[in-house]
Amino acid sequence: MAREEAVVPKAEFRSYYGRPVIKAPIWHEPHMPLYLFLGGVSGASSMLGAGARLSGRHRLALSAEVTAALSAAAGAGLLVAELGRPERFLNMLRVFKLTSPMSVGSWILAAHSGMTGLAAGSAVTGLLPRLGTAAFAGGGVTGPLMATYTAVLVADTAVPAWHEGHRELPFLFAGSALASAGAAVMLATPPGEAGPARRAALIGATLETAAGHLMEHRLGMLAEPYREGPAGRTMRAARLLTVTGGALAALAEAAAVPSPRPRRPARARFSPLRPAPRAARPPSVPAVLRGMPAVLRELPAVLRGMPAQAVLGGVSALALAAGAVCTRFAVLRAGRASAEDPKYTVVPQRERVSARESPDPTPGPVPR
Amino acid sequence: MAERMGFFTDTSVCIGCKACEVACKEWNDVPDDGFLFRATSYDNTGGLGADTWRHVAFVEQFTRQGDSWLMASDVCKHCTHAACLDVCPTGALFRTEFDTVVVQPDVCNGCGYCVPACPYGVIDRRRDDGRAWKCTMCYDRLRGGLEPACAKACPTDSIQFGPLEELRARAGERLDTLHGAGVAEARLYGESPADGVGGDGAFFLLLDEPEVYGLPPDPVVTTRDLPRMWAFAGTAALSMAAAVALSFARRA
Amino acid sequence: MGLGGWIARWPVYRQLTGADGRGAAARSARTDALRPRTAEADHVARSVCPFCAVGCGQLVYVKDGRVTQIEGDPDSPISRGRLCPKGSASKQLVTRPDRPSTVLYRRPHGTEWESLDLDTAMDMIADRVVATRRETWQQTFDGMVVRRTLGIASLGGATLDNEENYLMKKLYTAMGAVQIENQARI
Amino acid sequence: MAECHPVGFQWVMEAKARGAEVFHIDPRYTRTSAMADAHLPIRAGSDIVLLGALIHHVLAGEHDFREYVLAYTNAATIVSEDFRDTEDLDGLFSGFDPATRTYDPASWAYEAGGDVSGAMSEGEHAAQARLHADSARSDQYGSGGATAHHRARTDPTLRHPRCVYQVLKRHFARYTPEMVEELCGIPRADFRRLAEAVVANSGRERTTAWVYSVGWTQHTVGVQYIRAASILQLLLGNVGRPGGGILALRGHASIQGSTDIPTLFSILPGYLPMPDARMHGDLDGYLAHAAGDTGFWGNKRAYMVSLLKAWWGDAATEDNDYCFGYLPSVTGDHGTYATVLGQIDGTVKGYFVVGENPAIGSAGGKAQRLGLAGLEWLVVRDMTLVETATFWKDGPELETGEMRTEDIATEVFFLPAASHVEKEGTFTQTQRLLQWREKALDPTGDRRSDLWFYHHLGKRIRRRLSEDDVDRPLRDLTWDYPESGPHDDPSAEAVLREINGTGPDGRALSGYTELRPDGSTTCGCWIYCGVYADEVNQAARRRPGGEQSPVALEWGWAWPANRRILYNRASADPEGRPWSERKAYIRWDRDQREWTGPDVPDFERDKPPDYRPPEGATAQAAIGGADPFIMQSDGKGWLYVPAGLADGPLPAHYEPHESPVANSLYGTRANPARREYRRPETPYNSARFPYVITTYRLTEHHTAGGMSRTLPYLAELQPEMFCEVSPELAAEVGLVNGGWATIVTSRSAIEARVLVSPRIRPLRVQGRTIHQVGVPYHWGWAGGGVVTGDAANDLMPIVLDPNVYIQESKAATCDLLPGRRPHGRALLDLIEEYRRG
Repeated sequence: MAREEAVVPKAEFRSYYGRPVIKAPIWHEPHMPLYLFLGGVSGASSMLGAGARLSGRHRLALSAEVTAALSAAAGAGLLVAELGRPERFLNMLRVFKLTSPMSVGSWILAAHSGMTGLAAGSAVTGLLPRLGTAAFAGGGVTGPLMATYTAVLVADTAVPAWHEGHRELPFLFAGSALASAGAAVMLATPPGEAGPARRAALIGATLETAAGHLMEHRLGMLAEPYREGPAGRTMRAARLLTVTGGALAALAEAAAVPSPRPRRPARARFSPLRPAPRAARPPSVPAVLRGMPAVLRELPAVLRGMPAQAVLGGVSALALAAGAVCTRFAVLRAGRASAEDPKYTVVPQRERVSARESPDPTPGPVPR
Repeated sequence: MAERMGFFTDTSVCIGCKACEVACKEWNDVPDDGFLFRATSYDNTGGLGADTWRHVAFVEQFTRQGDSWLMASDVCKHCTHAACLDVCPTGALFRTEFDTVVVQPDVCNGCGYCVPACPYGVIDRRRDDGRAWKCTMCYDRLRGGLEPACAKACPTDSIQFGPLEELRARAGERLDTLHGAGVAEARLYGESPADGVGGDGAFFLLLDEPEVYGLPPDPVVTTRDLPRMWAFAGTAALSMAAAVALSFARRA
Repeated sequence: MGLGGWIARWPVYRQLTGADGRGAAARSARTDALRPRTAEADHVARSVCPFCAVGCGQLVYVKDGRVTQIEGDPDSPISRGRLCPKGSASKQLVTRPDRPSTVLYRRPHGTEWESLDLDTAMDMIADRVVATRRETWQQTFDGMVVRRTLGIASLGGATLDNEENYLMKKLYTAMGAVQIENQARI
Repeated sequence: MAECHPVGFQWVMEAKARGAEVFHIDPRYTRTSAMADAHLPIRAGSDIVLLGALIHHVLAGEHDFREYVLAYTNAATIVSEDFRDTEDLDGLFSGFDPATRTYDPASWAYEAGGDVSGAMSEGEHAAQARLHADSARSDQYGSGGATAHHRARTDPTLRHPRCVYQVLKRHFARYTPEMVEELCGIPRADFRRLAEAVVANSGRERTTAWVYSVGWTQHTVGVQYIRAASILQLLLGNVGRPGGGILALRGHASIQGSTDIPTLFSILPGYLPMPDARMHGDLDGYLAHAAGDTGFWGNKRAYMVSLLKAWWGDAATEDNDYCFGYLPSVTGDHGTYATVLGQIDGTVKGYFVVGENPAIGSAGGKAQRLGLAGLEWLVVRDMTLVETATFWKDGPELETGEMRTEDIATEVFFLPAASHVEKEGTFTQTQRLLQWREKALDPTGDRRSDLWFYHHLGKRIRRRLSEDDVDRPLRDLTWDYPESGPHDDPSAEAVLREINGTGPDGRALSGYTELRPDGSTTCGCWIYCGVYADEVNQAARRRPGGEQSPVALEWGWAWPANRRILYNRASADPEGRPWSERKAYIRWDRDQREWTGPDVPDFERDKPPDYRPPEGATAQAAIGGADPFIMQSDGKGWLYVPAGLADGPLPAHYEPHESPVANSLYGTRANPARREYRRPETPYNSARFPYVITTYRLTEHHTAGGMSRTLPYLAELQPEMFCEVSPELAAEVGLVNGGWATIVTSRSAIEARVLVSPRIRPLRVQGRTIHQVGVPYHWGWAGGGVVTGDAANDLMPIVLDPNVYIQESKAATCDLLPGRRPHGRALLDLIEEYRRG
């Protein structure tokens, strides 16, 4: 990172008493970043649920669906709480506007939370199975939209660090959503059945990290808000947690005994009253450790005797989830920082004007 | 739709009296914006916001080249391509028959999306009220055939109201006059339909670079890039689907 | 409004029937009904700004016994409808909720205000004028007839009407008070 | 002007758009400067040096408009050989008495011409002048009488060494560009640009206007500032012509009206003097001294008798001198500052404060509050609870321990006032235009108009009268105004009609020329006669500006006689032809044999240009057809004032009473005739105070803030008391932009936020740097304001111009300290330390 900073020229610009040109997002912490997080969790979870359902992993599907439904509901709650006039939340469905990611998102959220709710409800209670199935499928479709529209939501603003990050932010959010949903489902699912969740988490963590790096690399001066101040600290924490979580997920996955291919029941029916078949007993921690690099052999003795997957998976999941939460906080804070310093608004725009108006590289237009 | 109406704010004749700020508040019942001594020349309201819909900037420039005290009354630009309007999820913001952009306070639910969307930092959410507010170009007055309160009050006609095309012509003439008088630094801001917001319904004649007045030098409506954003998001969504599929793929 | 009406006003429905979601479809009923409140005034008084001496014309709009708007009078050849920030704040000057509306009285050595009936206050003031005038009456000064009191003085602002100044000067002079001054001296 | 009269400033912008060159001369770079072609920062209190240098420039280069000067001014008149100028006496004029610090103007007189029959003896002369000066009424003295008679000796060649033109030349010879640089801090090049512009824009084809406000009047030489401008404008032919003049921008809605119909101790309505027991006696004695016999003042008996008839109606008869004896008499200074000292001393018992806030708005705030605490009773009428009403509860002297609420014996009545929309009546604005306000609605609660208050107070007082002689003026007073409405409001139109006056038939008069000295007419204010002509409220006329000529004669009504430009006869040459077509205004129509033009001619409509007054003529008949200044006894514009001023016939630069600068021009430092009050409550600064302080207003506020600090929409725009200092001064004292400063004088110390700005430029004066501190005076400690702050007037001294008794608020000295001021006892200690130092 230090290397990249060096290539950013020191910004010289004029401003009005150093006041921001644009308004910083007014969205609050923790409401907004948690909503972004939960939306991601819910979206990706419903995809995992759909995948699990399609692949006959009922236990996994149950966890995923319940996670999706709960996080959608919690997210919607946070969204309503964030409104200046919460009693008017239904006005979100007053119009449908493709130009408004929030309008689109509201409709997605409405559909998504409805479907995940139905699906989870049906799954839990066993009622209305057909509707539940349809809702499952629907949730699988709305899920990815749910997880990525929020990137457009933030990018479709005048906030420099967001708007200019509009290429990578969807991937950052998608990765983060996968990682966190995988993590959540991992936590809610017996390790033996959580394989896809772990893998999803791993891929997500990788995507999140890669997208974040790419974005910062491309943004040039506008990467500063992601690197400096509270946003920078949060972003670094997010990285660390995600990388750690991803690594642990990889470990857990490495330690996993392939679960027997679940048999698809004649009629897909899923109920907690009839638990999914238990997976084969996983290997013990010492067994895993034997194949691990030396450093990991130093794991505390308390872990001995516990199922390695459970411990690794649990820690990994927590790290990934925390990482995803941090990512969203970091993004919000970076956006705010970039809005509050007029440099990030003025300098890129001034460069644009200069490039357009004259080949002369010095900033500032020639007065007419 | 009626003719497009607009503001032409000629800051070269602004005397910084702030009548526009007060007249606006009196007509629109805008609350006070706090009582803070900012020590920024004679500007103590800081900038446009939910409780300040006209704002007069004061810039003291005392250099060897000469002395000047720039004053400029800022206002919502009523963009041709208005980000606030584009992103509003409730339809609280709408485009009027005068081609102005107005918030309907009976609809706004205070989602706050318009706030960071505006490339000029105009619209803001009122803290205790929870809704977003900004200049309406006195929509109610316009519907009654009256001119907006600020333009009516302006003692030196720095704020001119009228059909946008007329104002653009007038502004061009004024610019020529000033250039002819040797005021080389005079320039129009926001008058060009070719700019990043498709031209402003409220445009300005400035005597220095826009950022000196707190205005963005090259504003672009964020939704101009929205199709691309959706495309990226779609790709990301597909990637997600692929990733999930991959996760469920049987291990080799 | 019935369900049908509700749906008909639902912007999404109107969008489906072709209206612009960023324009006509999004309008609320309140928006459709908007008019300038000056159009609803019961009457309009032609007035003059009370601040500086430029003498800008003001139009005062009154509805249901309340001032609803004060703005410049475009007919005025002096101001051409324009007002400065102070003139533009005239409505607040007149209508601000904390503007005092009752008589207050502080008795000698008192530590707090007390309320007092206007009529009583007027009588008390008249009593004091009469008593002080008698008490401090100067028929002569240094042997010259002066017929005056130096015990009562007055200081007036310069937002007093000519008619008010006239009654003041007339009454004070008749009672023999000479230390009658106003802002013009300051 | 852009600062304090923004809407009026639109016409400056219009003029600018048509090519007018605008200069702004002010210690600070203000919003006006921002629009001006040039800003000339000037040291506060040095304007006569600048104006004198302009006069010098005009005279030395013979740039004067000679035909105008010869025909319309007293340039050719020869001054008495007894006169000694400041040139001769090192800053004093002849006639100064150091014991009384007053002038005997006898030696300033014109050289006696053929007829001096009406002349006073010299002793009489001096005594009269002193008495006038002693009651802020020097103007009354000599505006008629022999010394300024229209038949004084003249030399039309202007070569006589004692003709006014030559006297001026000598007097202003030392007012050089170098002196401007030395005393005003204005570089010579800047001065030259101004001087050349003024000259180039004067003459037949062009005119220059000077616009001033209290920046010129609130000085110990304030009247002479205006005099200096008058001399310049008369020399350049810029008086009585469109685009010319010396325009006072008055600061309050009807401050012009409050001098026309004065609540002022020295005058009666229409600028008639208050009777002075020391010289007036009866009506004849009064009229003998009240004003000149020639010119329109020659009708003074008609004006005065009509006033007395308006006030005492049928009781006023020829036999009883029209009740002249009912009028109380003055015997000297009864001005507002003397009144306050009387309150402190216990002679003043009762005080009405009506829409005013002296505790904040008058100089020497502490003296004001001590005065209030010395009263028996106080009536405050206002729209807000001003500090003057609450001083006993929250005044700063409570915190310092100088007062205790329990000790203050003042009985206080606070009566809420109606606003301008809750009553009807007229304001007289800055160009003498009366505009009638319609009542929009009745006031609620106990709020009442001041008209209501005085009408009903008068009724109540009249019910409490005895039968003795003392009460006779009140018993006989005409006080029967019709009442109406829920509050029994008196009819303001009836009052206005009384002001206008009625004729023998009881009908409203059409103009002051109809007034009679025989008691057959009534008129409450002769200059307002005609405002109710034809029984129509002329002030209520509202023909839209767009539907009439720019002069807009049918919008409101201007005194006198609805004339919009005073002395507009001067817009034509002596023969009655416009000086130029470009500047044509009023002209003599030979065919119709009358004066005509877009305005009401300020001249008898049918008096031909070639009219020569017969011997012994009085009043207007004594004014020739080519003498435009019809209120003057000789019809001339006075470059030199042989009588009528308390501090000299010509303006001379004197330093402000408190100044860090010596007078480079004369050995006499400050105005020798200035009015001081040496009192412990308001001491004067020693030399310990190095900086110049000047007070002023901001666009966003109004006077002492009662009408603006109370309004959130205005208060937020300038929310805190601040001082403006240059970056250099800030560095010298250690002030930080946005921080706090304590401003100290020997009167008090106040704190203010600091606004560091290059708009306040340090000046090079007498070879050293002089710093100025700018202080707006809108704040006070309470006053129902949503914002509060220390009061600038607490710092200012009580020292007055000797002609009009206006205090010097525009230039004093102070010291500056970084940080906030001490409170309580420590504040007094700080001030005490400075006083000792």
